[in-house]
Amino acid sequence: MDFALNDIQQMLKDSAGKFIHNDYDFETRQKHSHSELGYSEDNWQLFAELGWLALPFAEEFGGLDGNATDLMVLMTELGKGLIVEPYLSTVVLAGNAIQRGGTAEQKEALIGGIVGGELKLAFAGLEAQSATDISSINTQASTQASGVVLNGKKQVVLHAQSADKLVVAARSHNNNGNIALYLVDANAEGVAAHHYPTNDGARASDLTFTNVAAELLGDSDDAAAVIQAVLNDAIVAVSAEAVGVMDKMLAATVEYTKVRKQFDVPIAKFQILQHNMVDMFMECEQARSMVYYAAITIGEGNSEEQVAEANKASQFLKWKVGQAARLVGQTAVQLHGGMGVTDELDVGHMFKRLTMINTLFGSMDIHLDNLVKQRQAA
Amino acid sequence: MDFALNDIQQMLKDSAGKFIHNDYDFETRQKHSHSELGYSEDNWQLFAELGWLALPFAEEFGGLDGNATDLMVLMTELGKGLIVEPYLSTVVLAGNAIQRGGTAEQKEALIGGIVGGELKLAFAGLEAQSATDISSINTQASTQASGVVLNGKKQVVLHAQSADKLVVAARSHNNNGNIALYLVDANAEGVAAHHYPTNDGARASDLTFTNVAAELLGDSDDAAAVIQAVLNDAIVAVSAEAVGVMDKMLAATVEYTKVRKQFDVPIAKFQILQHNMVDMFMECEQARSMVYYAAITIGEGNSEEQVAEANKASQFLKWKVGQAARLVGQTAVQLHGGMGVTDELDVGHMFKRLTMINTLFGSMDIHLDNLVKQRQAA
Amino acid sequence: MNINFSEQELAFQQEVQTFFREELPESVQAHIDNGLSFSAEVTVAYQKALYKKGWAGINWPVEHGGTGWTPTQKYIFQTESAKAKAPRQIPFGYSMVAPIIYTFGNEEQKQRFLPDILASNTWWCQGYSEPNAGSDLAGLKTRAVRDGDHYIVNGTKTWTTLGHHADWIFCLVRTSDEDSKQKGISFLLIDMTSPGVSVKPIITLDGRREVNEVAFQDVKVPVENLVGEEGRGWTYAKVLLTHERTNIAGVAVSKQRLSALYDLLNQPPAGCPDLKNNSVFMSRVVQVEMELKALEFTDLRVLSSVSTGTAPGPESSILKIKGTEIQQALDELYVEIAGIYALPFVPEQYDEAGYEPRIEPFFAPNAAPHYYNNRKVTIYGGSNEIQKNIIAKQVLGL
Amino acid sequence: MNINFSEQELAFQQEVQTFFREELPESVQAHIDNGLSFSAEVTVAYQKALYKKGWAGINWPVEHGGTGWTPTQKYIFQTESAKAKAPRQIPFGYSMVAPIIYTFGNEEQKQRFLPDILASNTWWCQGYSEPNAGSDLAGLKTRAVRDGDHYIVNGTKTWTTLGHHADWIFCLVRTSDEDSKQKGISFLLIDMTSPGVSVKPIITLDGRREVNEVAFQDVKVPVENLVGEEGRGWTYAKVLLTHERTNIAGVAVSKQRLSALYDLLNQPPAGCPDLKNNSVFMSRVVQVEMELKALEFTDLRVLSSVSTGTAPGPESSILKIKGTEIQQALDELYVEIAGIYALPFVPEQYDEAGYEPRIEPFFAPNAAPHYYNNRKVTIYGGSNEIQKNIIAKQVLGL
Repeated sequence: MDFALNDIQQMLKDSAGKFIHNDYDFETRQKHSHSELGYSEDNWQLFAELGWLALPFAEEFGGLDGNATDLMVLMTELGKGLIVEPYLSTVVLAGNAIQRGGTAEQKEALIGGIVGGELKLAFAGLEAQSATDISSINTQASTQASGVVLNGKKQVVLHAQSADKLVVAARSHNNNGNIALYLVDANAEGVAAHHYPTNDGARASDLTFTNVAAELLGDSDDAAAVIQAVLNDAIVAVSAEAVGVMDKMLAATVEYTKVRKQFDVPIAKFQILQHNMVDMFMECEQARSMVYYAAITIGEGNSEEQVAEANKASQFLKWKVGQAARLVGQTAVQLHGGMGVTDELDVGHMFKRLTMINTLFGSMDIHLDNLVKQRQAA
Repeated sequence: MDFALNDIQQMLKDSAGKFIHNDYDFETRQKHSHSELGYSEDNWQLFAELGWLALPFAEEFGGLDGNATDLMVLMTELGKGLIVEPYLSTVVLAGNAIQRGGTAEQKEALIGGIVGGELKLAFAGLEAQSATDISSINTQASTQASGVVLNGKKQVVLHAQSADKLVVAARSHNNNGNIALYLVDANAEGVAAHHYPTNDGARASDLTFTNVAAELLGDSDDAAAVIQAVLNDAIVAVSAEAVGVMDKMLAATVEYTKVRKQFDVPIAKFQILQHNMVDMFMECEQARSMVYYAAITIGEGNSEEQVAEANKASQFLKWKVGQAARLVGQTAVQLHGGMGVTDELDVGHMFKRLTMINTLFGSMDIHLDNLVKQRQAA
Repeated sequence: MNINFSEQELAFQQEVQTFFREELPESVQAHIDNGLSFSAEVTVAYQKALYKKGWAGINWPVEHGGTGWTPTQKYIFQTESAKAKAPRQIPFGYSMVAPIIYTFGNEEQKQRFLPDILASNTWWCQGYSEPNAGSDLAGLKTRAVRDGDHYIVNGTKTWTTLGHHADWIFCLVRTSDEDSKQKGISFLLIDMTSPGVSVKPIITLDGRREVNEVAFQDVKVPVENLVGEEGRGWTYAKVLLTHERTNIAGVAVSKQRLSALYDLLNQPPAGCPDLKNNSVFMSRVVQVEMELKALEFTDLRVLSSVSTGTAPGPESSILKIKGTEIQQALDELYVEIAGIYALPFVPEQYDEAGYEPRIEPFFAPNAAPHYYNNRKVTIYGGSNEIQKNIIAKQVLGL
Repeated sequence: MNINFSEQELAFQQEVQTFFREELPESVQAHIDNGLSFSAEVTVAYQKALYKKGWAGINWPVEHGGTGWTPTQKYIFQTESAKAKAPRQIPFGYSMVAPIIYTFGNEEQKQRFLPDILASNTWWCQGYSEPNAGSDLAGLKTRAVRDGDHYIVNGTKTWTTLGHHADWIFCLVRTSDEDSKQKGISFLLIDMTSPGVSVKPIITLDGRREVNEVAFQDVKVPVENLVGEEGRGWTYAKVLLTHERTNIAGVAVSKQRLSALYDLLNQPPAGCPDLKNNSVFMSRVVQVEMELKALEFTDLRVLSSVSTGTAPGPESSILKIKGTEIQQALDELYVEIAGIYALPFVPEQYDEAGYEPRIEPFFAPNAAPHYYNNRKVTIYGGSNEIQKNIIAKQVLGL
């Protein structure tokens, strides 16, 4: 039993921590966020150089063979900078789906480009109504003379604007009702996109597919297990990110309350605010513990029991982080007073990001309700 | 729109307040609670003289024609004394059931005795597994040569030990599955009882009926509406009582924290405890408001819409009071420190009573779940 | 004890309903359903309609053109207004500066300012908060120095809601450093077009401009714009705070929002997650419903005691805290029901009628911005922590 | 990062399981299932079995007969102990006075007291709290005045858990009024059979006698019973508090109670309401399950840092607060699941084997008393409010 970081993890933590501290202050982040692209291409190339884009991929394709705990370490540090680069969509979601579900040829063709920073992807997995229900997919694949094509709509696809290719979940072209994954060129004919900024400073798009040429990802048209595994990884990633955001918010709040004076004393001297910050601290630590639990658990294996435990762990995690993030975010804003709701201070943007993380991959209420129903059916 | 007390209500409030203040201090209450009978027969006769036993009954049978708001006023005052007299079981439950469901002859025969303090009753309505589900009754009535008899078990029947007669809910002797109410002599042949004290200083009993002679209450064997109306009144009564208990607990906690010193200052000076007490105060007031809402609403009429609104109001009330009582009770104990968990201080006994009120007539979780299911079915 | 409306009150309710049906254009009523913000023009038009009907001065004394309504009438009006999805009266003129002018101002000031406020000819904003003051309002530093028949005002006010639309600002300014910090404060009315007044937007988390920073550089203000006596401004402002204020709990609006939430649950727009069958979510909704019902009766208890001439009891002190908690709980529910459609950030959709391409479901992209911005309600007007300090001291005697 | 047990740890787990299977009589294991309390006799017999196995001194150094276990071994032992439904080691001798004696006591004291504690030959209780001290422990007033080769002790201790079974009491007493109030405190061991010692029961809300008031009237205590130096008792007691304490979060026991709760939900005893289909209740259960899982990992993080030689991080400070909150949340769930069978008050049923007529379901009438009495866990050992003050100061630097 050992919770210490191994050498690679320590290196990831140090390099990411240094990057955020030196090159990613809040003003820089806002500048990238408001740019045409919505992030910094220079940073993306730096991510490639630092090996971050290689993290979850197999060594044979140029990856680092990293697991969920490695991802956790990196994401917590990146969270402290509120990064807007498309790491989640390209590496954790779409890239991961290729790693887990693609054929050897597909991996050979694509992963090198991801690792090298040349290829960016977006993952059009669940649809807006799906929440966490993988079976709720309406996009349909079918076979035409030209080959397989997709028809349907995907909403709020993260970073589709900068993606070269899309990984799309759709009902199989074999008309068996299976949910399969397909590769699509982002600028293929028949792809109509409505791009927009998101509340948390990133980009997303609504996509409409009209007879878009598509290639099946992998050999099987049953991708349910792959999608679930990708979602579990993504939940660990955004949760670890959320813990980084919360750490930063707590530190910012402690600092602010020590400096801000009311009635001639620093407001940090008021016992009620002290206990508020202790509550924030406790939630940060409990959330961090749950990230540890999930990150360790979802890498354990592929037996039915292990998969069930992994799914449970990601549900536990999403709930706990949602709940902690709500308390930490709301309290931090409250303790910053009016400044907390302005656009100019970083705290408000951390609050936005935490709130949006809760809406991704199923909100805390959705996961808790799923857990309740599972217990009731047991 | 007027929330002021009318003359009768003001009189009830004054007389009950005076009684509790002068004749029902905590030591006296404990003495009555630990006596053979479990309460004071002298007090019971005083209740009769003061007219409290006549409150909900029709004038033609010697009653005062009081409504739920009158009952509310009385119960809040009695709550401040943590009274152990069988008012709830005799007047609000069983007596009320006779008033609402009995024939003119039955009312004539029984209500005078209740009002005069000679007749005490217990209400064996729901069974342990019923929670709030009136249809979950297993006790069975049947017709034998001797007449109608009852067979079955009733658990935790409040104050059955001192009751002369029981009002019992059972499946109809007409074998139509209806839930009917029956009158039974408490000491009739075939009644086996296991009496015990309760956590909140009162008495209750498990009763087993073996071919016990019974008389149908009223003309109809469908008593569901009567039982529901009785339960709604009872919920208002115990909720109003709980508000009285909470008022007393808040006052006791404010007093205690002003006197109790730690680190050389009264603990009432610690901001965190001040805000705790403010939270107690707010919950008291919100609970009181909900009692007003329910008390006014359940007396409004018998149309389908009015009955539905009355049932909703009693569910809202039971939830709100349960939730307020938990916060107020737990906080009061916490702020009293070790003294709060001793048998010698009144605060612990108020906490016990509040906790037990939550278990009566369906806990807050049960009512909230019922409301959720109703909303989902709507 | 009686919750029912009297015959007269029922007739009044009818009259209010008729007013909203006849005087509030459908296009205005549709704003909320279509997720649009009320522009300043729409708001002013509504206020002028109220004025025409004689209902602009809800809390004003009859002698100044007020309605003279009973508390129950006010309650009825607020309820119907929320149901009709009407704009709100901007409070700074009607409810904040006017009562101070008609209570503490001189005759000339009353005649000069009140009619234009009532008729919605002038737009007012509030100059109390300062960048470093926060909840410690009395620590304000904006200074007014007497110079002949003028004051010269220097300093900065902040969180000035809708100040960019305002013709006038009412300010607390420091006119003396002697005595306690409260005693050196005066109440001054300042024309926003005066030279030296500048208004700088503060963008809030919803990406919009609602609040501003207002700076005064050597602004000349005629002494006749001083309300009451010099050095008594703090007292006037405090009296206003304890003044009767209807709808501080926001019950009527919260009821309307809860009702609309149930509509969304019962007929979820395409793209929203199915939360009606989510018992965890539904139990949160029902809990808000119950807290709101309790708060409604707390509010009614206060109204009732006011209408029977009794002073409001201690229950009135919880209205702001519980009311804002419920408003924020509703905000959270809306974010949740928007699902991933809470992510898009398109404030233009709510500020520009006909904005395309519009994101559907209409309400969803506004859910999070509204949630973010509405964190303010537990901060401003005396933060909820300050409110609890006040209850601890004044109600519980701690 | 690795959560799995090593080969040796797995072998140790086997050994612990075997121990409980072979050495813990079935009649003892059945106590919890049958709702019986553990009597003093049963507890002592269990402690003697641990002693025979060499496992009595879980945290003790090997030189004094301790196990020398790693933190992971301690974790395994606690987990298996909870699963086996074993009694708990009474902590006052093993975990509280013994560490002070072997750290600060002299050789004679070690030889005189430690073997009897380890072998469970003596029962100890704690004399820290006083009627008017509460969380302000250092304000204690029990006085020990030197008189030749004795101290004469006068004063009163309270909340003395299981003091009525105790042979010895370890006390903080005031030996001087000079200096700060902390510096005048000494650590004294007192034979409970000394003339002048009297023990008065305090009945708690569960109707039972667990705690006591212990009064000292001119009690003669030999000076050789002073541990360490006069005036340094407060320091010794504080060191103990920051000592490594296994299982302060109570995770193992809470896990066992949660598991038993799920059993009750899955197969509800006759007379219990059906709460498995109650989503509101179930969501509370699942939330406790999740908080407990997070706390287990917080606990493991602390154990892991201790076992790798790192000082426990700030996460250790939350163990007591979160652990007790979870314990109390479980208490509430048990009361709820008991339904109206939470009402009967029959403590005899839990203290006397074979008590009739017994109320079924067995657990129900103990649910509320346990809930009541267990409110103490957020009060004692430094109330949770005090714990938060400490975190604010020491961890957050506020």
